[in-house]
Amino acid sequence: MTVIFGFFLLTLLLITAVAIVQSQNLFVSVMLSGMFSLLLAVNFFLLDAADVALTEAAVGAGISTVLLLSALAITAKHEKAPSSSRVGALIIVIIATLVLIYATLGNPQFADPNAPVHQHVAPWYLDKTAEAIDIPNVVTAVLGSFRGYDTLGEVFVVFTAGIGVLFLLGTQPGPFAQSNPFKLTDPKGLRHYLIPRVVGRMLIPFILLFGLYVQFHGEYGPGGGFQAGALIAAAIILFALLEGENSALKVIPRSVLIGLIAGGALLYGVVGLFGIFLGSNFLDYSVLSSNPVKGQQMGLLIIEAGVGITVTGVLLSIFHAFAARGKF
Amino acid sequence: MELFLDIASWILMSLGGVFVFIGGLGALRMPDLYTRMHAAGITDSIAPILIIPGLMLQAGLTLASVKLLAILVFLLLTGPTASNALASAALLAGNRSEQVKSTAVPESEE
Amino acid sequence: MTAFHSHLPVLQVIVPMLTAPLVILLNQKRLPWIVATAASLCAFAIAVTLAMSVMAGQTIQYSLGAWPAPWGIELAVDAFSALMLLVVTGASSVALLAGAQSLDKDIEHHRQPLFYAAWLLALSGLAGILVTADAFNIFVFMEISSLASYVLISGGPDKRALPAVFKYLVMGTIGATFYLIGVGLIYMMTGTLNLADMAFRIEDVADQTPILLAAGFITIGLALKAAIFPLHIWLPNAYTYAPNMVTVFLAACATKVAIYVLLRFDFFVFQPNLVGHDFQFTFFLLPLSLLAILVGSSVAIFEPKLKRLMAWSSVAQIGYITLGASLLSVSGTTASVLHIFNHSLAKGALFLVMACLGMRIAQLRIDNIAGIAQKMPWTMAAFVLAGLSLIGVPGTAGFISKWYLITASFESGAMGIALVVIILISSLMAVVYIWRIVESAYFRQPEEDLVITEAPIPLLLMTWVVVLMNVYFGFAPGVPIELATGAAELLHGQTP
Amino acid sequence: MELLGLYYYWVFAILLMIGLYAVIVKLNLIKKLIGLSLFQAAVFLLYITMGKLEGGTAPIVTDANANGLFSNPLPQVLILTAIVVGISTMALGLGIVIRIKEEYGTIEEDEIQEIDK
Repeated sequence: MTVIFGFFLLTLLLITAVAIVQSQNLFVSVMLSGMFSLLLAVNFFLLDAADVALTEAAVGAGISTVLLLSALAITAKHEKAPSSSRVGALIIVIIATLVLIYATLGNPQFADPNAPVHQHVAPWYLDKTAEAIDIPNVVTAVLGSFRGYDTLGEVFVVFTAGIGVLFLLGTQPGPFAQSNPFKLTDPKGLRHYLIPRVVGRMLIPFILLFGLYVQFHGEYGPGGGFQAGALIAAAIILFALLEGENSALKVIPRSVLIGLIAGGALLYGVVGLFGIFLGSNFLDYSVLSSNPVKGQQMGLLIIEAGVGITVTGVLLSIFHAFAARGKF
Repeated sequence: MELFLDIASWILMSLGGVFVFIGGLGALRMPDLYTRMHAAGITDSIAPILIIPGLMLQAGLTLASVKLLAILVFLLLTGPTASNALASAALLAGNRSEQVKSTAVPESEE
Repeated sequence: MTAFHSHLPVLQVIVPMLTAPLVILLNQKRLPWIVATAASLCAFAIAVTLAMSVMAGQTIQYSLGAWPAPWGIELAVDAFSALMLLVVTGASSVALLAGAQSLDKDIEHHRQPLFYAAWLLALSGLAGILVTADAFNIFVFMEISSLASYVLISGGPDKRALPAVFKYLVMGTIGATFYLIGVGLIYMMTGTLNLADMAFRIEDVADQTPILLAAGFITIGLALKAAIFPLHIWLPNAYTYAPNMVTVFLAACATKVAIYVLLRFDFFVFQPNLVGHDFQFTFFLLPLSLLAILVGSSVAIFEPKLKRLMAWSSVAQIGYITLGASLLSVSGTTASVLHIFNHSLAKGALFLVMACLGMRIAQLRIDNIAGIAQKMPWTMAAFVLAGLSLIGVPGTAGFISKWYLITASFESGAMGIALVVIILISSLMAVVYIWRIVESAYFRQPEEDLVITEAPIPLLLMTWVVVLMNVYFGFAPGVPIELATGAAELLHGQTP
Repeated sequence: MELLGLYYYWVFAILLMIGLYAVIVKLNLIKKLIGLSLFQAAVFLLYITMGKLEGGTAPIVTDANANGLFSNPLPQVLILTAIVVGISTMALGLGIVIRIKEEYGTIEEDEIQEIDK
């Protein structure tokens, strides 16, 4: 049953990918790539990667679709028809695909318990999590503690993207805002569209609640700071679409957003520095409390909060920066 | 009792599947945007009403059932809203149906 | 070793990194620059301390989160990374110290906090790549440094910076993703991400095809990032249209860090373990390096725009670096590592001169600087000295690495003579393109009366500091040679 | 099951090349970015596929399944990071595209080159 399901989903994935590349209408491409992400998320779920599936759904189908659509609203709706045929590139790509497929024949068998992947470091993580951190979700343990330095880097990648977009676009309306027929956010919001507005407002608190659940339940089930940040940002973006961007900025002004971006990243870093001050290594949370296991759990909780805060701030800033470019 | 629940849930889920199929067929074969949305609406509304209770019968009285119920409520709220938003957006963008050319189009909802 | 001392490898990365969020909160006029410069100087001091410890014979290791190595992430500083850290932090500090006025000119005041934050992130990303001993961690920090450098380049005053940076973004992302695929394939076959552990476990892998594939992916990916010919096409425009100071910083170190990762993977992980890996060097890297040297130099000869000319010359110089590595000998690799250091000095100085000129002239073209030596004598004198170092005239740093390269070529047998001839020809080409600028600046009459003055003092001062370093390391090359030899022996698996 | 495993790797290869094709051939800058995200998605699939274990479940160890088999958590952690890197690159890329549109009035690569001549 799983086999049939797997084949079916993978084939759908391929068909969607071809359709995304083929379509000349950029809106269609963007909507299809949202679908692609959802299909990919289902595939990840079949492969036992619940956390990754949640993230891919929140990021691929949610955030990246919103970002692409807001960019389309400012730039162009259609792709220009290709001027020349690209048979050469196609042939090269097909040959490269065949070479890749040939080379993957040497890969270890799928899901084989004796594959090297399952032998060396992975079992250690599974054992050590129960012993040293004592939380059910091993992914969170590896992400936050065993490889917490990577995650610190990840937070700073998001941070860089945030300040990059702010640096590029600032907060001013761009020159194309005037003539632009597609308004991303009406200054007055959707005040005159009764049904979406009522239902949307009803949903916002629940999305926020779910975001907080994902944030603080990350140690027990799939979830964590990044997914939660994406969800909370989605709720506020929804508010901005319904009530107008200015109302959203009244709730969380730009200065606060900058503070969120910097504060979350600093929070993570400072927790790491505490490891040094308390006589151990950077990012060692064990020393945060007299009981090392409690210390680890405390550290994870705080750094996940830091991740969530930064991600919320960055995603909202990017949204506002894009929206301000197309305003009026 | 066990058997009865199983049969009931399978009937519900199969019926739901049939509606999903009909909805998909309609979305492909109908002539214009509004009729297609009408067909797609079937997969949004009647299909989850059938499929999710079917799944709940399988899950029994557990936390999973509560979650399924929450999903059902969520789908029933958002599906029609999305259809409404889509239709009014299409209307405002000037997409008129072939059949309803004569119908007066509201100036704007503002 | 004191307790504080042992934390230096991680402080090297997190000092600039954690200063970045602080910088975006500052909006007084000069404060972002002051804080960023202080953080960069602090990083430079740490790099010097680390280099001194390494030269005293220590290998410095650090386990993050106190988790032991193959499970947690490990940092390791050896001779190679210590040398590169000096280059990266030094370039950043010099550019920041010199660049306050130049950056004020290019970047509006309200955008400066964001700009300096991005600068610090680029610095910490590059430093992070250099200190880490974990393959995936390299990817994360590579992305931090790349994203930050896209931001820096996009600050350029010319609108053409935007398409240039977009091309860089697309090619850089493809490169990083290729690298990620390679790491994934190796992880699949060995089950580890730690570089040393990887090198140790690859030997036991039964089927080598995925590893070969991984070697291909990693090499192509990093070659894209390092702008190794023919994957260099993003480089000339990105360097040309970036703000002048950003070019100083990135030209001195960004591509070199990618070369560092490439050398580390090729020599440390693949070379001892993969059958037939030598072919990759002899049949791909060597001819490509020669082509890079010749094509880069020839394009530079005919290029009218000054910064673009310098960028093409960088393509050629990257060719020298890979040429040394492709000789597959300790002396070749020493020459290669040494040239990374010396070329950073020479090219850093040249781009600093470009920044000096950029303060006074809007369009940096060869025709526009006619007769400028009368008005900006110090600037042009610095240019001449730095140019001599780039060409490789005895008494400058450039000579030392060319000398090592030629010696290494002679060692490699009959083919060596041909290599030496090509090196000499390309040095002559360098003479030509440096001469074109000198000729225009010194011997041509200005078209109209130039009402310009010498460049601002801090900028000129730092330019001369770097120029004098070129001369100093030409006469007293002890430290870089020691570190470079140490690095080469390390890469070839010989314990020094 | 074995065939399915091979199929996963094939889909990885094909997706990778579809993405690369879009990046190389398409002139529209937004389309290039979409291609880039397909390209990265292929890598996500590669990592997650290799972490799957026969009969395993998601690596969440509760009392109920304490002695069960779990899929490898490490590739999942790596891909979580990679997804975040992907969206960050996409956001920055879109920011640049918007600026290009404002400066050049187009987001087609050939037209931009024409203007720059």
